[in-house]
Amino acid sequence: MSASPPIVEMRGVVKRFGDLVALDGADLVVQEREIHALIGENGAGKSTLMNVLYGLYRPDAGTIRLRGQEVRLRSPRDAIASGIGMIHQHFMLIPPLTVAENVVLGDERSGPMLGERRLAARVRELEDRFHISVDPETKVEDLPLGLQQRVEILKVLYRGSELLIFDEPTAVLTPQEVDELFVIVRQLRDEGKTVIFITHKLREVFAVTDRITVLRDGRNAGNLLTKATNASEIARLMVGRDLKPPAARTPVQSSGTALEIRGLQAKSDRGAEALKGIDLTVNAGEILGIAGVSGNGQSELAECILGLHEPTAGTILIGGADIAHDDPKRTRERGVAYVPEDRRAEGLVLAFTVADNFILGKQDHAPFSHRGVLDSDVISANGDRLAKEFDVRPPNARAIVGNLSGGNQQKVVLGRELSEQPKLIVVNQPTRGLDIGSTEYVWERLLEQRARGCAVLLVSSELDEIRALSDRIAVMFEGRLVATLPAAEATEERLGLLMAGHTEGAPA
Amino acid sequence: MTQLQQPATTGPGTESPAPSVGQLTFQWAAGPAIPVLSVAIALVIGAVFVLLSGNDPVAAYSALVQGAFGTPYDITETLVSAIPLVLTGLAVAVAFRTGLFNIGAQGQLLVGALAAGWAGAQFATLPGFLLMPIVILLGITGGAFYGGIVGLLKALRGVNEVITTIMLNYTIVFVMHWLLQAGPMTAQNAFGTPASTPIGAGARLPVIIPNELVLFSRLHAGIFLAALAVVVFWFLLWRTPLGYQLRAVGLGARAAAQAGIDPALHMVLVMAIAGGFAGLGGMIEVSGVFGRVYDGFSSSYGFDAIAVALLGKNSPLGIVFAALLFGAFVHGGAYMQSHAGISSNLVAIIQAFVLFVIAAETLVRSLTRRRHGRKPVEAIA
Amino acid sequence: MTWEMLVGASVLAATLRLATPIALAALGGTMSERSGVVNIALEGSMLVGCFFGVVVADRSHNIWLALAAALLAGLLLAALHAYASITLRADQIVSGMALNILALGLTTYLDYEMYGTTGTPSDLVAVPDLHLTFLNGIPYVGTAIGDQNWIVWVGLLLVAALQVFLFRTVLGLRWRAVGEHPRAAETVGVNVRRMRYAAVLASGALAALGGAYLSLGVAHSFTDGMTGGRGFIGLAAMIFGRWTPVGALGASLIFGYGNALSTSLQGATVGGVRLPVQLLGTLPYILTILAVAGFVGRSRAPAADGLPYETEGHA
Amino acid sequence: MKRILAFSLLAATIVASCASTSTGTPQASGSSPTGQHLKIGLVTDIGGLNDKSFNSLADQGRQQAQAQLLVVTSVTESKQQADYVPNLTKYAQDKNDLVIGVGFLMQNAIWKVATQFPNVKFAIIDGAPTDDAGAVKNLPNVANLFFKEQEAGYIVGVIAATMAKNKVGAAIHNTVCSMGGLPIPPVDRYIAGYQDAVKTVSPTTKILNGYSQDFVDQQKGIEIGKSHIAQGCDILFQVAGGSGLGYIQAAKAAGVYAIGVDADQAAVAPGTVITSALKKVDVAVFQTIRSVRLGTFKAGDNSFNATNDGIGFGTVDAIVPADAKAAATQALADIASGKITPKDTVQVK
Repeated sequence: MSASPPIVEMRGVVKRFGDLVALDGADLVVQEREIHALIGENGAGKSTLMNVLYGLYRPDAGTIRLRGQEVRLRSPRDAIASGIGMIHQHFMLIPPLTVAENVVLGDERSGPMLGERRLAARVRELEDRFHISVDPETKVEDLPLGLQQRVEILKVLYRGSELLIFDEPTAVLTPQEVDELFVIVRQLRDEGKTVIFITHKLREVFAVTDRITVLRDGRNAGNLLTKATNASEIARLMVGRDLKPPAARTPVQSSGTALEIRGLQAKSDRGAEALKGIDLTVNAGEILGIAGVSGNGQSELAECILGLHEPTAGTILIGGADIAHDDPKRTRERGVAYVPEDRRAEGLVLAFTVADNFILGKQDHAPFSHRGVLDSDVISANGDRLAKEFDVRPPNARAIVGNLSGGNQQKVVLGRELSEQPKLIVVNQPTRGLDIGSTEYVWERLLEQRARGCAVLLVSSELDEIRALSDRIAVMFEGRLVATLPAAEATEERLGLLMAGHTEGAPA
Repeated sequence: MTQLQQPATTGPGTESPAPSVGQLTFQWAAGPAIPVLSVAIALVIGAVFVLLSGNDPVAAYSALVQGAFGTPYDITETLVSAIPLVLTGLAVAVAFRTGLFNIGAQGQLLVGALAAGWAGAQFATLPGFLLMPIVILLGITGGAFYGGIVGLLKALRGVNEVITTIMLNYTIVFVMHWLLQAGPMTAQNAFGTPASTPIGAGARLPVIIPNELVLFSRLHAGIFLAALAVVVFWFLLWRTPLGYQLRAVGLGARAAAQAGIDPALHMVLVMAIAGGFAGLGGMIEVSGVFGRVYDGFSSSYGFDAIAVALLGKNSPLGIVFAALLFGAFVHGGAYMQSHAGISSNLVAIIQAFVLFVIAAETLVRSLTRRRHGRKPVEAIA
Repeated sequence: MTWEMLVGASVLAATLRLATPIALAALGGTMSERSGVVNIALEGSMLVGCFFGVVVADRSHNIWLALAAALLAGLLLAALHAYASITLRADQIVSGMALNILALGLTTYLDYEMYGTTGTPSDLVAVPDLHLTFLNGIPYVGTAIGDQNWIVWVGLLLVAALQVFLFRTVLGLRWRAVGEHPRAAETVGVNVRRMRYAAVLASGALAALGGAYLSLGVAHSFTDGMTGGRGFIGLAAMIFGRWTPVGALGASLIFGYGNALSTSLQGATVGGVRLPVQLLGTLPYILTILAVAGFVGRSRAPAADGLPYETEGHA
Repeated sequence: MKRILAFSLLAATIVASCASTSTGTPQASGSSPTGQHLKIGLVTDIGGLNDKSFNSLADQGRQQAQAQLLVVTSVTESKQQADYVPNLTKYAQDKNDLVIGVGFLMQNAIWKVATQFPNVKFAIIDGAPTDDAGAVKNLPNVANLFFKEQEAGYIVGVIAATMAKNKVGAAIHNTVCSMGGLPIPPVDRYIAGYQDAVKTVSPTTKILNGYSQDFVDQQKGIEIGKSHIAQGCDILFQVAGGSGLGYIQAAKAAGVYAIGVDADQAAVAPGTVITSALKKVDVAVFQTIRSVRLGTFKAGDNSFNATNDGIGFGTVDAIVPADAKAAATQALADIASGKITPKDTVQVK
């Protein structure tokens, strides 16, 4: 390996955003034909470092060498020309365009006219070569997230990249999809490509990578050979401390049905059958996990309960009353809380202050308003109290929520939703994109609610999360609940098969 | 259930928030320094135009200022010009706050004026304490009705409010021609000025400055209504749950929806409220200035209002200042023409540059923000 | 009221004539917003197009120079908008409003200075009508399209060409990509800023062609504010047409038809009652509202429409 | 400002003694060279100076007075109807000797301001002071300058009817037409006189009328014009300001004839515009200013009509036959002598 210079050698990279130092002299050395993990908590500087390598950010200091040659990457164009490709965490895809159009965009190689059919053929060829399958003529907005990621990979391969950067690629994938991704990644290495794999999930590091660089606070915290290390060592390097063991579950304390759904059907926004007859119950003091690949109807289920989505048939009973056709306001009046999937668009009004977000939905009744007038003293006192109670940082209720980190934004959502002793909480992907610390925090809070006797419907595509929190686990596939298991019987393998629609012969 | 204008997102992340039509979130809270600077820059650019036209900029501007504020009479006239702009400015701003672009203040003002003018003439014999509330109420209701149509079409049929407001502005112009030229409201008066029957004395807003103080001042009690409207605007938006809901819908429609705030309902509400402000403006012009509805009496209040709202950053005080500035341009501009011989169209050019520099102010703002280190939200991961 | 008044060949001919300036403005709006820049200065671009086209026609007596001047004027106004909204990342609505006011003030001012007492000269060179003599014998069609102005045909061609351009060419793909997701476009090497500049400039020139149609093709003169809000109606047609050239044309035709009816129905009676001429004037507007509410409903703007874009590298 | 004043003074002194030759204006010989300079203010209505119609004509009258009489004048354009009162008031406050308001839209405004400034003279074009209730209240300091538009309309109607009847040139369909901006009285009086003449001179001639619903939009005028021409009309009389220019353009494009309005519009389209119905606002303004100068200012109604050259017809194109022109001249004389009284309400709508 020492014979040829490393394909990437970044030394002493510094990047500042105003007063914030995102990278503080970070190094990264990647050898050719290896799968290299770049690991660290959120905010450690992983993405910033990769954006520097990809030409999106210009470093304030430091050097970049590619195969020994010092380069200055001024734009993604430079990076692409140097054989670097990036599979972005937030897909850089254009929803109304087709797969083929997305793949070739910017490098169409077809003269002035597009020639859709020719493009499609060219993309198919590429797919065959790398064993990646997705219909080139479908619009990206009609694809599930797992397939959208393949489009991202195709984009990079189409440009002949030698070095592929995967930025948190598994966040939105099912276990099966993750496995398929790993197959693809290994195939890429075998075809001679080099892969940088950004993640904060230790399991993935051990499953697929050859070598590891750990970042913490914009600096290198360790460079390791995957074979020669273990999970706790990496975790310690990442977090700078030992991790707490997952909270132990106490048995279900109370009984009584909090939510009962019978024969629920609904169409998706595009008019497809999204829910094809859902039956489930959630008891007080119980967490029911809904596992499944995104896009199998989980979001519609959650939204139907809340009243954001109109069911076409079926009943949703809370306290004996059918709320299937109630609007969110009336549903919430029955003690239903909701932690939505996309906290930035759905959970929060980003331009509002923390205090104002804490009263969203509660603004029109006491104690926050009296006779149609807001009580600003109560609102700000409430803001200070909840910000403290839910550990929002900075602990300033007058801060604009859009400026907070993802974890703190989620704390604001939780603070609002959990502070009024709800009877049922519908939670959708509560820890997506959060770092380990914030994830721990969210989990603790949910378990606290359960302990209080609240029913929790937890929708998540993170199996770790489902298994760590749920008392029972229901698996959703194509608009149906294909199985409901006690948590103890739900092995990762079994859940994975169920999520992929294999209901028969699933090993217990 | 409700259609939202939020862009569709692919993965879990979305574009970092950026100001858009619906999200003019900036406020005068940052202080009036930048708008004042913008006006100054615009005046300098305007001066170049005056020079190019072969005139003396100093003479032009001193005439402009003198015309607008030179005598107590001029000051009261500048205020009279500003009053309708305050009301229509509020009408544009309140809709902006809920994420809607209300180009329709013009039409809403006219409907309010027609409704008020009709009531004022129909019940002309009623005493003021009865008639005035009726006229005010009808003005507001008329505007609210016309604005409400826009909200309803948006809520029920998803029709973009820009289309409806533009079309309704034109529609009312022709309806007004009919009503006042050959229709049910047409007055039988000498030489056929197209106008409605005069409103009763009880529907007139009295002049509030006695002749002993300012001779012949027209400044009428409408200024109190305008001031009240500004307070109502502020109170509504920042001190009531409804205002909170309107702002929440404007800044995050989906978040509002899941919290039980129905965006469609609030779009209807806010357009009716906007129309109410504009309609009150129309009523004030009829009751305070004209005493009847003249055909085409407002050629541009509703359009200037967009500039006023934008210049005033959709904030109550900002709108008042912007309306005063535009009122000064209107009244002072006439004097500039008669005394400095400078075309009144140069005033329009200067107004344009004021707005343009205000728009470009975002640059100044973003530069200062960058320096204070507000990092891009997605920069860290 | 007769069928002739509703669907006669001359009504169709008038529809085309009245729709053309709207369609050109809508086309301009479509091109700009497809790239993600809201351009409400279309009205202003039209108006300066009207005016400077006439000025150069008067000075040069060369119709090509006059047309070029019209387009250039619209383009320059749009360039100001592009600079404000792309480079300065200014609020696009505010900038557009400002430029509309500027265009009106400037043209009115210059018109008075240059042609104040006399009006624009009567012997202006003009864009001629295209007489399709071979259609003369054909009933209906001959009247409907046989004597339309050249710019009407150019406008129709542009609709087709731009439809193909946006949806069938490489550049069109990038154009739309920039309007939907500028970051994504930039990460694959598309120059967002350059694309948006091109789009805004093109929109100004297209709107100005609509202006030139009015002053050089139709009126053969200039009067203050002669665009009469057509730029705004074009904006509505763009939205109604779902941000596609063909859709914009369709919307403009509906509007133009309403306008043609308000002429052809003058003097008509319904059930013995004469239609008040003033109310006929509302036809195009009400027809448009009904059309939008009736069979189009909601339409989706390009996702990044109106959002200033910040190139990452400068962060 | 001073520069402008100084220049106009100089110009006024030089020109004041010269005899005027333009537009048949009576000579300014009556002005006293030793008198004080009078201050005159002119307020346009919302049409503005650029309307190429009565505001523009009024301003020409003002400029002519500035050039020929010992007066200092200025003009203010009104941007909104609400500006009329302050614009008139400012001139009165600034001690102008005469303040002229242009247009019937200012009737109430002139009443308001003139009652407040009884020592300032006012004049209003196309109207009379009208109180808040809409009643005409003549004031001792206000001159009401009226025009008999129907007389001007009648005279050009005689030309149109004669040509249509005799099928002169392109006028072969025996059909004449007119277009107003909106059906409001000052517009309709022109059209009424025009139609009255056609019915009188050539009862068989078909008459069409329409409205562009606008005073600015040229394309709307063109569309009405095309529609009229398609119905056989070959003499088009416009009463619609800027929109009317489009009506003339439609005639020009089709090779038929048009008749201008207010000002002499022969230059708009030579060969197309066969004549114009004149409403000599410039003359009225000039004469009113002069009457103040001479001390002959007459409050109350001042009618400008056929008898005092207040209305008339403009340049007659070569295509118009001598008999038509003679008939028009005769009609003018007959109206002046009272033999003919043109109708003032529209018959063919």
